[in-house]
Amino acid sequence: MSGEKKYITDIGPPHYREMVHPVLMKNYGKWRYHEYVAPGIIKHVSMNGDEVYMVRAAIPKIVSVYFVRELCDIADKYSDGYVKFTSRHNVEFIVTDKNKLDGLLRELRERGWPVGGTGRSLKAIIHTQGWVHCHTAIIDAPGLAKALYDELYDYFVRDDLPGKLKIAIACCLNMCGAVHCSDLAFVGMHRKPPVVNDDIVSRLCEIPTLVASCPTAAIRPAPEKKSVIVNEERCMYCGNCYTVCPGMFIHNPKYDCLSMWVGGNAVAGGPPEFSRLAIPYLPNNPPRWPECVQAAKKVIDAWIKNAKKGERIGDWIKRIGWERFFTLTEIPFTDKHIDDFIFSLPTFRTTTQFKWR
Amino acid sequence: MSGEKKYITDIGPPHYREMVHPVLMKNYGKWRYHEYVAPGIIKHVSMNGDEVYMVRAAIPKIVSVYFVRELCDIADKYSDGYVKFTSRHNVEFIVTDKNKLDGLLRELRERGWPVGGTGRSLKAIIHTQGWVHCHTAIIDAPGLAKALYDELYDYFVRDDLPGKLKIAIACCLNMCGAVHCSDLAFVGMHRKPPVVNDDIVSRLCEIPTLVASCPTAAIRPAPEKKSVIVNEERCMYCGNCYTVCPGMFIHNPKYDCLSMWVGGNAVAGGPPEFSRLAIPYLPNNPPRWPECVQAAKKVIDAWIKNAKKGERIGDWIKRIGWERFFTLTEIPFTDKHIDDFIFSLPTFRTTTQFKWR
Amino acid sequence: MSETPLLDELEKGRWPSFVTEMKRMAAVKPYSKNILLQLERSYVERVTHWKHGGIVGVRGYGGGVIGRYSDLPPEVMQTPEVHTLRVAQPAGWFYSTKALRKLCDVWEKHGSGFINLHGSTGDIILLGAQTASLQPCFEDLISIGFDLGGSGGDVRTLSCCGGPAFCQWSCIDTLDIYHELTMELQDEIHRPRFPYKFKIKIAGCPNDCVAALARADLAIIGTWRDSIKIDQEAVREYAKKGVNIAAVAARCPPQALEWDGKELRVIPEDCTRCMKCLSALPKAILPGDDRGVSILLGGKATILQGAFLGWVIVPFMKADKPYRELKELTRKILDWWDENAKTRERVGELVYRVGMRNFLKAIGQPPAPQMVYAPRANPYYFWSPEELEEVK
Amino acid sequence: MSETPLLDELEKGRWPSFVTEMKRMAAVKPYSKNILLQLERSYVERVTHWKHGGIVGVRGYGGGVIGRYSDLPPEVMQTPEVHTLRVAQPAGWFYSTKALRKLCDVWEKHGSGFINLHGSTGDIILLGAQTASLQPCFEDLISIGFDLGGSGGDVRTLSCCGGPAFCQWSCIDTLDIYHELTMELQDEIHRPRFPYKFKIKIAGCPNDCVAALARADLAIIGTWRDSIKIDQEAVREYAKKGVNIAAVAARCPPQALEWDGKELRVIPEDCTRCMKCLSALPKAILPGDDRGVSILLGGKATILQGAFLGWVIVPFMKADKPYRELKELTRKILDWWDENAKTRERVGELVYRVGMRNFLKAIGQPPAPQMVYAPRANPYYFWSPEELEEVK
Ligand code: SRM
Ligand code: SRM
Ligand code: SRM
Ligand code: SRM
Ligand code: SF4
Ligand code: SF4
Ligand code: SF4
Ligand code: SF4
Ligand code: SF4
Ligand code: SF4
Ligand code: SF4
Ligand code: SF4
Repeated sequence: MSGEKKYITDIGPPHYREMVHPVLMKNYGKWRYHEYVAPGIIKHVSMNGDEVYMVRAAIPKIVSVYFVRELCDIADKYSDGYVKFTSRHNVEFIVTDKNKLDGLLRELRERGWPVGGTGRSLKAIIHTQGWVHCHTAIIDAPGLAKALYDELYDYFVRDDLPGKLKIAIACCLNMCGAVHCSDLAFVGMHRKPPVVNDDIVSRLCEIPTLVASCPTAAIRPAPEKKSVIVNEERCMYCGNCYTVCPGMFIHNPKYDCLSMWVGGNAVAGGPPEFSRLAIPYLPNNPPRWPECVQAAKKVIDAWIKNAKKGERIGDWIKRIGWERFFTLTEIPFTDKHIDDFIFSLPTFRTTTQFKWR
Repeated sequence: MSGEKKYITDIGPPHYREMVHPVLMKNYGKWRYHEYVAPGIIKHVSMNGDEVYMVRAAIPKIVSVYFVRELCDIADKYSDGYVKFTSRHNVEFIVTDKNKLDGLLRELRERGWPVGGTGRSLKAIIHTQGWVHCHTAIIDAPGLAKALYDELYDYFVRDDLPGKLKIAIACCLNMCGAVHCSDLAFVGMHRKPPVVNDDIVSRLCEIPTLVASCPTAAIRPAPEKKSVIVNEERCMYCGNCYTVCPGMFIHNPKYDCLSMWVGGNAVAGGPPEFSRLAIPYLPNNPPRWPECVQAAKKVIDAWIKNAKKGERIGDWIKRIGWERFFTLTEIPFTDKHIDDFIFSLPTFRTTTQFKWR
Repeated sequence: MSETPLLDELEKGRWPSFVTEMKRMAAVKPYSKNILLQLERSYVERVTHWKHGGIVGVRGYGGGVIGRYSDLPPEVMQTPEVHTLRVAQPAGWFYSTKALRKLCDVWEKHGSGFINLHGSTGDIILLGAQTASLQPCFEDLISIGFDLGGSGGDVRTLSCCGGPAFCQWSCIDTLDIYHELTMELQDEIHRPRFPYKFKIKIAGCPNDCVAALARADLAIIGTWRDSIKIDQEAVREYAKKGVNIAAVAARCPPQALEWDGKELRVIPEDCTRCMKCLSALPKAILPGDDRGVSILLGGKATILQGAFLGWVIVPFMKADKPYRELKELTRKILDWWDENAKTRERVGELVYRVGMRNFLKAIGQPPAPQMVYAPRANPYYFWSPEELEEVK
Repeated sequence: MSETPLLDELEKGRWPSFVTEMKRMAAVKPYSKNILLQLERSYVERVTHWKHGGIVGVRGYGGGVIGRYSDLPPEVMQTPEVHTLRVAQPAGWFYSTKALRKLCDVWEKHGSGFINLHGSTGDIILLGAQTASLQPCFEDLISIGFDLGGSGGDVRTLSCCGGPAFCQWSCIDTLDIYHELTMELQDEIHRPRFPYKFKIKIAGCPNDCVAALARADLAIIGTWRDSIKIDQEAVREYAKKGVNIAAVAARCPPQALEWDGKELRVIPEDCTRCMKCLSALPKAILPGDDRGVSILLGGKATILQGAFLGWVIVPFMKADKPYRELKELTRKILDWWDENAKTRERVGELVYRVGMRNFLKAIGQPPAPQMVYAPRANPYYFWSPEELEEVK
């Protein structure tokens, strides 16, 4: 044994046994049923009669350590020093003593933490880091999320929407998160091909990988300059080449924009559905992206007004048809809505059976 | 004007005005409704009260001029010298005098022409020319059609099946006819890559066209011999290269076979459906292909037994699921059933919601 | 002993046999008998004995004849030339027996006497003629009022349902459109100059009794834009006779029908013209009055990318005589395809390759949600330089 | 005047603001303030000011840290190194406040104090550390019981739903599977050697509360093979309270439920485990007893071929401790993908490219109709030389 401290790695995450509330551990795998008590509050009853209240509150996804300590203070007071975060990044307080519920709710209200997001409500928005941290970010997802939340606040703290409303935002086409399977989503988009910086490309990038990175084969090697050439007609601005190589500079604030997507979900009592293009262009307008917020509001309002109980946006559209969706929301249908990528064919309407509007 | 006879071309087909029965012409565009009188007999009633009976009879698709003259004799006697053929190649006699119906039916019965094919019945089989005339034919479609008809005869002359039953046969993967959208279909298949005859290829074939003809890019030019090389691992025996170039000899009686397809239709009150692979291999067994006939019978019997009224085979399968289809018909499910071509992805089951059997 | 023991097996059974038909001709024509015997040989060897055709045809045409030769040695097959003539059928396959008889006479004179009645595309296929007979046979056909159809890289013989001749649902004059378009395209049908085949089929209503949407590059299908017409008296009549009207309403896919026991009401803008209620209550329900066509593009069989079903490229177009709009559209599509397709690329495959946006721009049609089941799920769309300035 | 007038706008409104959180840290840490000011600048110029990261990390690991540098000149951004550490969360995101507080202390000491709680993959993202802080921060994390997650071409941090900790529907022990698989794959998570990322998510039942099928290369989803369990007494109880049981039965997609006013009967072999009736009547219906998992492969976002949803590769597998079968399958898939994929090719894309038949053979799973919505529609399938001899 030397005096050197052993370098420890690969310990993995803390074991859940230490992290799960003891009452949940006690009834582990023995739950009997749950009940929606009020927006944000779900009661879980176990086979041996234990009752637990999970109280769900929203947090701004990007927080400070001070915030986390506050959260711990609350948990120490009301949920025995244990919390759970959800897969959509809400926090849940695990209340075993019914009498503590009121105090908890009061405290959360005072601090301005919205309680809700259960049942048929707006769920926490899945979003990414945007200008706060990412080099490919076209928009600032946290900022747009905040603007949307302010507008849609009531839908989080109520649970009487036609169905769940799951929103996601990605700041670039990599689509970190759940954009491709959300009821409503925004994605930051480029609209101009990358500008090739031959110097950077030749110094820092592997040409074959770079060429292969382009989904439309728009990139050709240019061996004479150890760089590449972009066939601008084939480029659809996905930015994948930029992810692979910093020499393919693609940011262009003058033309960059957002797009809005609707109707996806990952499970809704039937096969999952992709989110599909609703609006190909919306201006990138910080700090509060009013055009995007209004576009979302318009679709959500149409859904609330026209959907049947239990229908998520995609279910509603499936029932009324996309023809009707575009009519009701007054969104113009353009050539951009018609797929022209690999799997376009199965999206083409191979029947005369459709609605006129 | 010279004494030369003028060479006349491009006159097009005879004008329909000369060909359509005068009573149909009189009521042209003024029909009010139709009624199924009996299998093979549909009554059409016009707005001004005229009534016409269309009597449908099957013919062997390949006939002699004598047969056509017989047909004309019948038409002269019972339908005023006019007939119609249907889009599935049946003949229809247009009877304007109700009293002639019995005579017509008797005569057809005596000659052995099946009357039926209307309503929820077996329809005429759409088939191709096979060994009677085609150079790419792997099987003889007319022969298999005859064998199937003999077995399924009753379903043509009755109209109490769950739904219409449309069968098609193609003697090669070109799939002339309606194989890709039929309730049940057979296709002749190769199972070995083509054998390249360099001499023929170099003399008769255009290499770039030949290379481009291969859907899986299995064909490479071999400039040294002005011919091509086949990557046998990539070849899936479609025979398209042989269609383009006789030097790509692909017939191989030892391995050639048939496949059976189910569930397609071109319109059935919903979007049309492709026929889908049921059995990847059935022996090419002339003159009566008993294995194919039995395979068809088994699926048809399962359908008749299990389908609800109004359900064509595809509707039935859609309701019960393909899992159940393979269980009920006892057809083994193999890796060949799983698509691996361009549009495979949308056929993959992206949900845990399926039946166990 | 029979010379055709295997084929003889196909004379057994209840269904009329094509073998019997072939034997009838074989009995009188040695040429036809040769074909029969070759067929028997294929049955024995389980392989075709035809090989690729050379270029044969009739003067002035490039299409309409399929050249075909036997691959058997001459001592076995004395008459190796067995070509077929594709003869364009009259609209809707209606015939006078007079015309049919003439056809038989011409064909008995010049060919095998076998007829494939009809081919899957629609032609009358005169099956089996020697090279020398083609031209005289053609001239005799012309003289009795028949002409050849298409083959090779041309517009193929069109086809259409019987439509207004017997069917109450026909929203357009299928026979007339067939005839007019066929006459308009005579040159394109007879003289192949296109990258590949191009098929046009016309159906009178959404039932699509020629399966146009699955088998035609251009499917022209009758439809209406207003409401189905319901004869309430006739509905009640059906109800009285025991027809379950509520069940008919329940089976309406978009749930556009309501039956209150007295009246069957439709929500016209929800109806997708599936024809189910019309089929169930033919005496009571008819198509609407504002009629025209939906046009679908791209239907075809397997080669190369798998079968395609046609898809909507024009949700609605009026289709009244002289069909100017229809003809113009057809020509625009043919021209664009001709200019842009690779060899043996069907128009549907071309559109799949270059995208609907380019196609729609070329033919001057506006994009519409009716063209797709759903909008795209990937973010990979294009902006033209002009658009960038417009949209900001 | 405020230095961040645009960001200030995002402190307005009812929802708690991340800007406020950032300001809290900026007020005490100049490093954090620099990040805030750069963000304001992005808001003004509408463009990101981060550039590609160089290779930074902690000793012995290749993943877990995302290197990030500002593209602003040093006079504007004095602290251009703003890396993130991805810290693997405990199973199901359950925490004791004790653990959380320790985490805060470590992070306050070494980094910006900003936390992305949590990242979309599941990690605790410690957002903003300078290169020199990475190693000490990591060692402190280890000392309080936390470890890094994945990044780069490795197995990414797994995630799972809370499952048996609170949910009556969990058919498997999601937390334990998460933990065991994570421990099994420590090397693969921490030392990137694969062609691209590989994500695993575990859900306790078909509701899939981690959206595994859409976002995981390997989705492990609890299910059962026998019948749902119906407590008839509880059903009648619901009925008495006015719940429309007939409507619940009517909404069963495969029509597997029948309600006669007294009993709710299920046709077990028709049930597709859609969870609708369980959701509607949570007190009355529970999953069956023969439990295990369905496994789906290939879920991922857009790059390159568009987003993929995972599809069934194993309809059912038992998933009891010690999860040997599950672990073996995972390794087989990883190995096969590693050997066959191109750079930056996700496993789903690889299977799409080479075909399910090759994949299934490699991992030793039999084909099943559960893997597809429908069999192939094209006739383009392959025969191996061995099969040709077998099948004849
Ligand atoms: C806490 C959480 C799991 C976790 O361990 O983190 C969870 C917990 C529950 N889910 Fe979930 N789901 C959670 C994310 C999800 C997700 C993933 C997501 O949203 O990104 C999905 C699938 C994605 C999707 O819907 O597109 C999901 C699909 C469901 C479903 C099926 C929903 C549907 O529309 O068909 C149910 C069943 C139901 O709601 O009746 C369900 C039901 C439930 C129940 C009722 C289960 C139970 O008995 O406890 C839990 C409370 C539901 C509620 O919030 O109203 N949970 N649930 C997640 C909470 C996220 C949040 O903060 O909002
Ligand atoms: C005569 C013919 C058109 C022609 O001009 O040649 C025709 C005529 C009629 N069709 Fe058809 N259809 C004809 C081929 C087709 C085809 C094409 C095919 O089979 O290749 C189709 C679409 C392909 C498919 O079904 O996959 C077709 C799809 C329909 C439908 C929709 C059927 C469905 O299953 O949804 C109807 C409506 C109905 O039957 O209620 C229909 C209904 C009718 C009606 C009732 C229309 C009427 O009022 O007269 C006609 C008699 C039907 C019957 O046979 O029971 N017809 N019908 C064709 C007869 C072919 C034959 O000999 O069997
Ligand atoms: C005669 C006929 C079969 C029949 O007995 O009914 C036929 C026969 C041939 N077809 Fe066909 N096709 C016939 C209707 C069809 C149809 C059905 C239709 O038109 O509605 C199709 C499917 C629809 C379509 O066009 O896709 C069809 C799809 C093909 C294809 C595949 C085309 C594709 O893009 O996938 C080929 C291959 C080719 O063109 O090289 C083909 C090629 C051929 C050739 C010319 C073989 C060749 O490669 O040279 C066959 C000549 C046979 C012979 O020597 O007698 N035939 N062929 C049909 C034409 C008769 C007529 O004019 O009425
Ligand atoms: C931090 C996070 C966003 C967030 O705020 O939640 C994130 C951030 C990044 N993602 Fe992601 N991804 C994050 C979850 C996801 C998810 C969601 C998931 O895992 O469930 C997806 C969709 C699912 C999937 O994996 O396909 C996702 C799909 C991508 C892709 C596209 C991958 C594809 O195959 O389509 C890329 C591009 C790439 O890898 O080059 C990407 C790349 C990136 C990079 C590394 C950008 C890059 O090219 O270097 C981002 C680093 C941002 C930064 O500097 O802070 N990220 N990324 C998430 C990870 C946090 C965590 O570990 O918990
Ligand atoms: S979506 Fe794009 S910009 Fe946003 S975090 Fe992911 S990779 Fe970065
Ligand atoms: S942005 Fe995308 S499409 Fe354009 S060149 Fe780069 S990788 Fe290709
Ligand atoms: S299916 Fe094939 S073999 Fe049969 S007629 Fe058509 S091209 Fe010839
Ligand atoms: S048979 Fe088909 S797959 Fe095989 S080489 Fe010829 S064209 Fe290619
Ligand atoms: S397509 Fe319509 S109009 Fe034509 S025959 Fe069929 S049902 Fe009648
Ligand atoms: S035609 Fe079809 S969609 Fe229209 S009302 Fe009748 S049943 Fe409904
Ligand atoms: S996935 Fe199923 S088991 Fe897990 S939390 Fe959701 S409902 Fe419960
Ligand atoms: S779980 Fe779904 S499929 Fe099964 S019985 Fe309940 S509602 Fe029907």
